[in-house]
Amino acid sequence: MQAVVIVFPGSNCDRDVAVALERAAGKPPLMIWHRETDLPLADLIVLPGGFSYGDYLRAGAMAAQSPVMREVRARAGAGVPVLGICNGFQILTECGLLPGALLRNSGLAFVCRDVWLRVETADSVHTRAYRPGEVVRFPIAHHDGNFRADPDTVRALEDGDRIAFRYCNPAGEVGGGANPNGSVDDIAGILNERRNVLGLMPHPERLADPRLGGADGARMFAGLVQALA
Amino acid sequence: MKARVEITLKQGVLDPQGKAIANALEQMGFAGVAGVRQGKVIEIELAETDARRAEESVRSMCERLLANRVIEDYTVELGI
Amino acid sequence: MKARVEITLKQGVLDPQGKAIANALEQMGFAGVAGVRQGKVIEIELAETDARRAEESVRSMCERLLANRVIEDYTVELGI
Amino acid sequence: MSPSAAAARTMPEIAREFGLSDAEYALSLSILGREPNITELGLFSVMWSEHCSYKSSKKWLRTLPTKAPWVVCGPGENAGIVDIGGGQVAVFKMESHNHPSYIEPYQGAATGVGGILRDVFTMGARPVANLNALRFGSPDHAKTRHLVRGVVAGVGGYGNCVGVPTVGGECTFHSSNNGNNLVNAMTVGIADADRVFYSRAAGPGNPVVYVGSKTGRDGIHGATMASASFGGEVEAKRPTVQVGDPFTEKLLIEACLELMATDAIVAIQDMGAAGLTSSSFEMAGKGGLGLELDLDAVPQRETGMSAYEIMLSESQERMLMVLRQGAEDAARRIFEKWELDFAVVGRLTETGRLVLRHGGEIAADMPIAPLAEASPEYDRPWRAPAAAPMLAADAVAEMLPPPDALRKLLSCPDLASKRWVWEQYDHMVMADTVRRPGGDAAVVRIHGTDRGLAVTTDCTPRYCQADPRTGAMQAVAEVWRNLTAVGARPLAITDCLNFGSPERPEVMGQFVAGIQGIADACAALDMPVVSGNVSFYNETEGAAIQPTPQIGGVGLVDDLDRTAGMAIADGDALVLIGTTAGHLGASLYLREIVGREEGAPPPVDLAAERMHGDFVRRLIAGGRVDACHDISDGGLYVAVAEMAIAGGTGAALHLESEALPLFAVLFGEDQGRYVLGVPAATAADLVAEAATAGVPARVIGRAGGGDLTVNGDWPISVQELAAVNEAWLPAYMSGQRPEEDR
Ligand SMILES: Nc1ncnc2c1ncn2[C@@H]1O[C@H](COP(=O)(O)OP(=O)(O)O)[C@@H](O)[C@H]1O
Ligand SMILES: [Mg+2]
Repeated sequence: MQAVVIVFPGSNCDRDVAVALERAAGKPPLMIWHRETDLPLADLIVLPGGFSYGDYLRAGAMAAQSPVMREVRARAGAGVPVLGICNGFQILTECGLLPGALLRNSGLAFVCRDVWLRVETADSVHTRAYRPGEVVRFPIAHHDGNFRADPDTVRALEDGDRIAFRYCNPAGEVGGGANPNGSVDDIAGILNERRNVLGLMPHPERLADPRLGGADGARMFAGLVQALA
Repeated sequence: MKARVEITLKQGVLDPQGKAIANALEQMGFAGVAGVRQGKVIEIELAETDARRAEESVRSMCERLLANRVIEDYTVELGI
Repeated sequence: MKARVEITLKQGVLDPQGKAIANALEQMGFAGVAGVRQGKVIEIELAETDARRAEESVRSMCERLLANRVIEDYTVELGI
Repeated sequence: MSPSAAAARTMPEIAREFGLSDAEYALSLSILGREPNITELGLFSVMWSEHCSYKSSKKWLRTLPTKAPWVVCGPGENAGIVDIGGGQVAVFKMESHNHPSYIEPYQGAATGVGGILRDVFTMGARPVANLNALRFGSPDHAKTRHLVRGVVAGVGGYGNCVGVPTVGGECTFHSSNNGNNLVNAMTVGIADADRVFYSRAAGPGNPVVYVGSKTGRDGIHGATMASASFGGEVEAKRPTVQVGDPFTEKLLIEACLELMATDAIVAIQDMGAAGLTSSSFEMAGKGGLGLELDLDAVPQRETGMSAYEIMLSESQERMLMVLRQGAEDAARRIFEKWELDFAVVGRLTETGRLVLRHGGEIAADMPIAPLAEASPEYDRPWRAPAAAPMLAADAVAEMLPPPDALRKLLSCPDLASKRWVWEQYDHMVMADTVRRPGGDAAVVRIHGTDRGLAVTTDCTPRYCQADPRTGAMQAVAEVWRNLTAVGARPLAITDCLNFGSPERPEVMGQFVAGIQGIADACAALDMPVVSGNVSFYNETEGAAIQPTPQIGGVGLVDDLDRTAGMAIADGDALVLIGTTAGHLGASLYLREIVGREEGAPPPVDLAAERMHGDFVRRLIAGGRVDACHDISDGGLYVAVAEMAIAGGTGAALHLESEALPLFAVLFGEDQGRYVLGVPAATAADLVAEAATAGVPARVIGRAGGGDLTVNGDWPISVQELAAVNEAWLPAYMSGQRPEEDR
């Protein structure tokens, strides 16, 4: 599998996700600067976490206007899998590849900690390595992870089985304080209609190595590699 | 020419910052605060001197970058 | 009664957001953007109906919470 | 002040306003051989400010031990450097941003983090960890909550955005900080040993290059502000506050590291306090060269800036470099790719003089060496502090049943969990954080290896207040112990010496004693000082802070499979290492439970400290320890409670046979101690081995069950311990409006 990681000014999890991808795929992804106007052939496009453009104006807003994003949109439209993590998710909503928007956390503060997630669907190349209903642990680290969409959009996400992850407690129950940022419907990650674009606030790459205290995230990358090899 | 863009959250979109400010004001003893909404003002200094062309350009900036039309509305005002 | 507070960075204070927005606009092909400054607008819905008392109260909100007087200036406007 | 406003007064008057003494002004006349102009006077005043010149502390700083076989570069550069094997070095330093953080907590703290990051990546190191030691006023004080919220958000706002994990620090509260909070930030970076960069300029004719953000009128005279105590009118000093731009800093890190991979750079120096002035003086001074700067070429954010303003601006996120001739274009391309300003602003000369051109005129022309090197050095009068008398355990009343005292201590501001703080910090970015905040030291993996760096900061100001020498010694010892407790080999420290006004002999006496304590401990523990910072004038209207010689330490973990955390496991035997004497003087128990702040701090036996620690480290390296925690604030009972909370399991302590009052055993703060959790079957052998090694050790209990008990009594559930420990800070912070984040 050949992955590319898009690097924006201010991206800071580009190396982290590259390490996780290399562990899973046995070969490093290509790192592509945001000014590029054409992308090399790729089986997977990753928009990494970080603070592109400092999160100034709105998180992800300026990165969404980067030259490279035209090509990312085209590839996504052609069915190439895209994974947006944290700031990558914000960029995906800002450029319209995913619906909704990510607002300031309801607690207003930046939050960095492990959260529990319930896998809501295994029906995507990103989540195929998990069982639906399974509870996994990923870290979050964000200031603007409060997912908002109008009720029709949320219904469409639900009806289309496009909610990939929900915040939950260790027992897999949603609600009751498990939601770290106020996201509507406890949504942590969503798919596009075609199911090839996933955006999520939690960082699978940060718990993809037993040395760091867990490897639930590694399965996302392993699943992608298996599907796209 | 100067342009002033004001960006506000659409009616119905929950405003976490506005809500927090309202709570804080209440806690500080300000009575009768019925609601708070927070938005942005962006002032842009333009080389353009023609008001119509300036407005057009600023509207395009808003549509493409400054406002997120999923959740935000904007107004443009041209100044001196 | 409605109050509108506008908060801007003081003259001379670095505005990293404005700077980044200006760069982004330029890269998107908007020519002639000489400078951008970003500020906040806060709209407050008040129970108070007396304009003078409302203004006094909002000014006090600004001084105590809304504006960071070390680096920001503010203006208050009372509306309908 | 603007030059025109200054024109109405005489030069000596202006000199005084700039903070120069009459003697210093006279010296400036003799150095120049004429009266300085206003720009030159400004340069003298910042270069000779306490902050830049260390004029009150130099004499004493020289006495610190700074050498060891693994020390690559000691104090004097932007940061210290130690060898960490594998062809790599660790680069680190700590710095204060106390005054700005009191005036504007968010931006003050943020720019503090930005400044210390620059000190580290200037040397060619990629920053891999940030730490922050925070000392606030009493929680009841009207400003405290606002300061805590702003400072923590500012530290996080900057570090999170640049993508360097903030993995540790301290956060305590005391009324002596009501008017002067302390914000000390530390950065640790890693570089290849053959890719380290220094600030010494070389090669006359080489271009001097400015990179980063544009220069504005912000922060003018920040260095002199940091060298003055607060009077009544803090407000008047406000315009010097600067706004941090972490996004630009992130670009600057990447651009500098990219350029550093080539051979373009001869010397590099960040623009910190006193901006362009101190960076140009330092680079040229170290190289024994001259420097000509064309100030019109300096990228400027505002129009009409005077030479004085350009030279003294403390705008953030800027660097000055000397490049090899001909390397300009390649360098420019890198900085343009990263969307940063790049300008050739001058050349090195052989004249030994700094010449500034501005608007077609010579704005300043002065010799460099007398300023940069022969700046004033004072031998300030000092009075040895009176040591607080020892307080016998029987002079302390047992105020509460021990389990109630434990609850109270675990929830007191200083011991309460600081999760509310570190969860606002991205402590995992870079995906190498092996041990997260909450333990004795954090451990970050050396990227791409199975080795790690352990990092921590420590100081116990109440000990330093009671006895500055012992207190400073204790701070070093506790750093060493915290590094040891995770299994690391302590390498070196950085310090940030926060004191009141050096012009008062009793404060100067605290400083001198503190230096002696640090020096003794460093020598005995083989852990030299490689970098540091002095922050004087932390006082308001004559009321000084408790002396706070903050210590930051770095240790090496040779094998990440062989480290320890504090989480005990069901069935572990608990082994106490070290001697318990029930010392309650200057203890947290005395302050929080009895309401007294008195007595001598616990004595520090450096030889015992070293023996105990070396023994513990061997055990951890041998894979024989499940959990380890040193005993510090609050004593043994608190330490075991913290281990129980971390492990989610109870523990039964058996302390029947004590000759001392039980509460003194539980709450005494004797130094040089650790609690280990070890497999029960190995405990007896381990204790015997310790005896052979001359290390006091005994089994004091067993982990297991849901409760913490003492001698079969006083059960407290682990859940309750955790809840009590976690509750205070979030509750305190929610007691008032959420300060708007900016
Ligand atoms: N300001 C802070 N930033 C990050 N971590 C902090 C901060 N304050 C405290 N901590 C963390 O909380 C834990 C407990 O701190 P402390 O009681 O000072 O530890 P110790 O006494 O063992 O040195 C440590 O892991 C420390 O790194
Ligand atoms: Mg400790």
